[in-house]
Amino acid sequence: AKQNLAPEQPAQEEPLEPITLATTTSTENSGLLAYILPDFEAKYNTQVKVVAVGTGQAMEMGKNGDADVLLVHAKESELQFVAEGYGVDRHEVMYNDFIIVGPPEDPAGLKAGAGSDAVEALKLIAGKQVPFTSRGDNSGTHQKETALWKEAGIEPAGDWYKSVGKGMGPSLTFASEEKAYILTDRATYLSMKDSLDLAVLVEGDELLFNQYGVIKVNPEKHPGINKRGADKFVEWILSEEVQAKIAEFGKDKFGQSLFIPNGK
Amino acid sequence: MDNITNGFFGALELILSGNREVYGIIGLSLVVSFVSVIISMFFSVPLGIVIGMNRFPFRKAVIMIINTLMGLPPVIAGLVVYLLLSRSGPLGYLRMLHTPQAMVIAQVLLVSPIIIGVTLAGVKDRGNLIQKTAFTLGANRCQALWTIIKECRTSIGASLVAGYGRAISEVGAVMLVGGNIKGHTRVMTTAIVLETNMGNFDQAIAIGIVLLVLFFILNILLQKYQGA
Amino acid sequence: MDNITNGFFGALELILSGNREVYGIIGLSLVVSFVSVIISMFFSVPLGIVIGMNRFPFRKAVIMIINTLMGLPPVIAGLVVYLLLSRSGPLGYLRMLHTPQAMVIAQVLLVSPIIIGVTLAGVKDRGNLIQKTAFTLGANRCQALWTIIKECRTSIGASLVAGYGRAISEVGAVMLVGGNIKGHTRVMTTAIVLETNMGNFDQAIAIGIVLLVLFFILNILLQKYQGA
Amino acid sequence: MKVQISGLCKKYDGKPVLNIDNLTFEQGRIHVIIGPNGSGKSTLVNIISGLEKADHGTVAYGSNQKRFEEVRGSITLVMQHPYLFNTTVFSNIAYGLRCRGADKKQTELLVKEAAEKVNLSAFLTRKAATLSGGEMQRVALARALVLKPELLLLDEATANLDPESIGIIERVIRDFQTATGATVVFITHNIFQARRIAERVYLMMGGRIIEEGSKEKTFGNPESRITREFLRGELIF
Amino acid sequence: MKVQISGLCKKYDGKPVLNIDNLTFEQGRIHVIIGPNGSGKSTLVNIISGLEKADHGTVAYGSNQKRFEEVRGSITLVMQHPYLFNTTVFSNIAYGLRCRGADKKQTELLVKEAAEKVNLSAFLTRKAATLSGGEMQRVALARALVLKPELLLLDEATANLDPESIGIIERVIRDFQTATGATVVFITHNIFQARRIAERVYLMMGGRIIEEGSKEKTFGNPESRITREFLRGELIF
Ligand SMILES: Nc1ncnc2c1ncn2[C@@H]1O[C@H](COP(=O)(O)OP(=O)(O)OP(=O)(O)O)[C@@H](O)[C@H]1O
Ligand SMILES: Nc1ncnc2c1ncn2[C@@H]1O[C@H](COP(=O)(O)OP(=O)(O)OP(=O)(O)O)[C@@H](O)[C@H]1O
Ligand SMILES: [Mg+2]
Ligand SMILES: [Mg+2]
Repeated sequence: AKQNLAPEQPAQEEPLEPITLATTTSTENSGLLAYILPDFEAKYNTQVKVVAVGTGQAMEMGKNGDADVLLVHAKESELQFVAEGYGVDRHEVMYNDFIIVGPPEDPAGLKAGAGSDAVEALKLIAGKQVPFTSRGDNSGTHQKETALWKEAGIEPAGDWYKSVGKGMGPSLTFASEEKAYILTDRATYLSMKDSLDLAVLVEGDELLFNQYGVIKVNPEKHPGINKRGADKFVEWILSEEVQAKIAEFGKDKFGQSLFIPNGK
Repeated sequence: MDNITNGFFGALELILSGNREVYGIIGLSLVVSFVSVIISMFFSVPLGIVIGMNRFPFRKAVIMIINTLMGLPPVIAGLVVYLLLSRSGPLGYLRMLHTPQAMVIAQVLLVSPIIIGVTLAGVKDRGNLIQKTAFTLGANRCQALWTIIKECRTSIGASLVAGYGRAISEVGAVMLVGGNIKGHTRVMTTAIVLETNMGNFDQAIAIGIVLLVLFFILNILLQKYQGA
Repeated sequence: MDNITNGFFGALELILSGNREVYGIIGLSLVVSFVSVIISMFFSVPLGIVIGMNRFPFRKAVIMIINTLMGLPPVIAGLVVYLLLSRSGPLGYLRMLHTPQAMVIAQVLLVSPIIIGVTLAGVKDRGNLIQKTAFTLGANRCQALWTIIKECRTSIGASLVAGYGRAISEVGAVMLVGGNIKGHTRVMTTAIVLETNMGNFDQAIAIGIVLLVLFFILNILLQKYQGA
Repeated sequence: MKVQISGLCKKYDGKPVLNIDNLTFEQGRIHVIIGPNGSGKSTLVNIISGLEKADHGTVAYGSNQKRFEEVRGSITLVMQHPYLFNTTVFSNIAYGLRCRGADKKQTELLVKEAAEKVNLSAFLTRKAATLSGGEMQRVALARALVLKPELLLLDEATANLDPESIGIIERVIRDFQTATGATVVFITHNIFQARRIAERVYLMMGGRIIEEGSKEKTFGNPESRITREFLRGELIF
Repeated sequence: MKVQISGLCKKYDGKPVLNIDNLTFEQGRIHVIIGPNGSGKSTLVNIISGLEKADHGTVAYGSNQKRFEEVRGSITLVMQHPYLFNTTVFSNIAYGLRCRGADKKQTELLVKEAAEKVNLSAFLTRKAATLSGGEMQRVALARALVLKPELLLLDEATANLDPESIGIIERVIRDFQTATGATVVFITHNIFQARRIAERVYLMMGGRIIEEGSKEKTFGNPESRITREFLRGELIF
């Protein structure tokens, strides 16, 4: 019946079984997936079931075989995931950057004191003990934050350091309400900007690079994994056409792209 | 507080939107909760009556376990069902994860203790007298059970309302086993969470209001039916 | 299913850990829910009895609103309290957001409809007879109320258990208004969600088991007290 | 306590079930109300004891015409189908005393005394729900009597008692009345009982008092034909 | 239906409340049980009607000694404190017929007939909870009689009725018994009533049957001293 619906579409390929994509909330919440996926679904006459969860849960779903493809951003964990044999064929897809945002008044004086130096910024925050919000959920963003603190030689602790254990969006809301600094990915920040009272204070440090990767779940670990679908998906998302589309995303609304494609 | 006012307008907009996705989400919410409560009802109400009225060994312990399960966190219920239905789980071959069916299973787990527990308390004091009366008039077991249900309909109705209230409002279980997949397993509560996470409080409240209004209408229907 | 087995060991480990953070989370969970139910109890039980027993204009409408509020999604309850207490909200000057107090307020909102609704159904049929009897023996209004509570303790107990069950298991409200701040407002359910999001299913289940075990113990205590 | 009723009217669904122009229960007497099922006897005592509200009319209590609220503590009703609290017999009998804040020792004393009077001494620690029908009825009586009310309303309070118990209870009520000077209103279907304990007799029918008078007159030489017929029907038994 | 009881024993908390070696209710008679409160009358009929379980002993039903399960449909008990379903009078009376799957028309016919017999025709659409005490008792009677049981157990079923209604009900029961040949067991505290309707009389005390015989013998020339005393106490009234 499905084939009858669009039988004479030119780019029509053989239909695919539905694919389950486990991803972090930033890709879905920013609207990227809603922007690019219809193209894939039409092309292969299939459905991509997007399960947007925490990075850890996404990995766990991959391990359990409950997803066919992962689109996440936590390089260390991703490499380990592949090394342990749960995933195959990791590719980088795109990147954006992390930024440090905070109260527009900038009580720790990051703008003046740190410029674009993220580590310096954290030192300033810790030095003045101004409130800082940490996602504290072992996500890609949290892993990056931990790395930065390490770089700064500080073990953050105390009342000013609030580990809230939730996703990027709620953490941003929390930081805004508490007038606290926070490390965030640019995409989520931009998409929520209007409801937040937070300004971008530190950006452009090369340490703040945020790489997204796509991994196929190892089809040999569990029966029933949609290997063909995963192959096609990775092939598709790395195609020039789609990469170009990713580059376009957000320009109209935010005046800049939210993700910069670097698929390879 | 603007958000709340906006929420009201938002709710109106949603309902009048004619948007198929919105209607799909609303419909799925209602159906999943409704089916869960109906399925649970068929065993939970009789079970509540039987446990409430009869003495048997370890009765108190059984009641306390039921009471305890009223405190089962939805996420845990979801997690257990997830682990069962996951590809790597014992029922993985059913391929039921991330389907409305899976959501129903998790919700049945969640609402049954409430329906059993409240029913049980409602029939404990009066059930025996009603049963005896039914028996003296020649009712068989089934008929006596049905009579008890009718006579205690206030309490049993409350148990169903409380159960339905929990089912339609919880998010942890449906989120985990359903996956909150757009157009497929997204329901009102998962949508509320999504909107809240994105900072769209107006929209979250709007969906919440729609949910409550629908539940209110459902309650009116139930009340009508109870009266009859 | 390994996760579930591991969860059991994990639960044991947690309880025996001697870890102050773990105990803090458990303690806060118990206290917040307990305080919420106690506060709600003081007005919800009498309110349930009064609504259940008396005829007054719009009574049916009131009951249906209460029933409807049983379906209030925790996130929405949380959101409303959040908007009230947020810096830009009307009560922002209290600086109560992200404190245990705020969590209590949200939970009171959440459990009261359940306590009122189940109490109401439980006293509807018998309350008047008990009240009349009390009055003929010279009880004043307060004493009659207390007598009704004692006579209908099964149903009222069930309402409290259901209320406490909801309070201790819900996560949407406490997450929003509490903020899930480590060492400050993190409770068992928010910890469960966090562990789940991080993919630590074992740990999530372990906390869930601890929660259920504690609630079980609480039920035993309540039962003891009810019997007395 | 004297009770003066005037213009009392009660309807259910538009159907009048009580319609009493003037009725006075004098202080310190035993008044017996007889009459067929559904004639409004229970409705009348329920209104006097404040459990139901009349549609019209007033009930004034005591010689200085007090309102119900002022005397509620001195009135006790034993209902036609008494509800026993789901506790022990002792607690049931002690209930009213506890409400009045009586101290523990005195309560115990009074409860034991009352239980003895109605032959329930052996039952004090029993759960009320396990009693036989007649035993339950005696608990209901005891917990009313223990309060020493100034107005005691009894609605078929001996219907399930055995003959010996009936005799005992009647004596208890008479003794109680003589000792305290209370006013007693006693509803019964048992004309023999009415003959034994009444000072004044009232015949109700269709919500009205259709005959009222001393025992001697009502039973010996009733005014109305209806009363004669009602009593005739009775005496067959 | 004949009822044969042997070695029946029931204890509560170690205290025996029923202890009957041999007792037979012959088919097609009206048996009246009298006895003081707490003597075990209700316990006995509850066991016969399957509502309670005996600790020891057996009850055999019918001439070929059937077990309870085989005859449950032919036995009906009117309890001492009947529970009326929270519906209309009609539905209450129709209850048993509906359970037996009687068709609608016939049910309506039988219910109306039964209601007329107990003088409740005008009450059929009323909610049972709004009835007076005596009216309730008549509903309980009607819903039992409408089933035309082979064994009809009545536990103080006329205690709250007015004299005229008592007369009517007694006639109804007698007529029913003659028409169907049913066995009737009737508990009452009213000796006059026992005299009127009994064919055989049983006096229970302390859980035992202490006198058993035809009406004439028991009332005219009782065997035991206790019976004489019990009846004497009665006749004062
Ligand atoms: N809520 C009600 N709706 C309609 N009718 C009612 C209601 N309550 C009582 N009645 C009717 O009012 C009449 C008087 O009732 P009441 O209980 O006073 O009678 P009674 O004299 O005590 O009778 P009995 O001897 O049977 O106890 C009865 O016919 C009863 O059916
Ligand atoms: N659950 C119980 N526990 C203890 N004693 C009980 C229990 N149930 C009944 N009894 C006792 O058994 C005895 C017999 O009760 P039963 O109801 O058979 O008496 P009865 O002859 O019907 O009395 P009445 O004339 O008052 O109705 C009573 O003394 C009662 O207190
Ligand atoms: Mg009456
Ligand atoms: Mg009895």
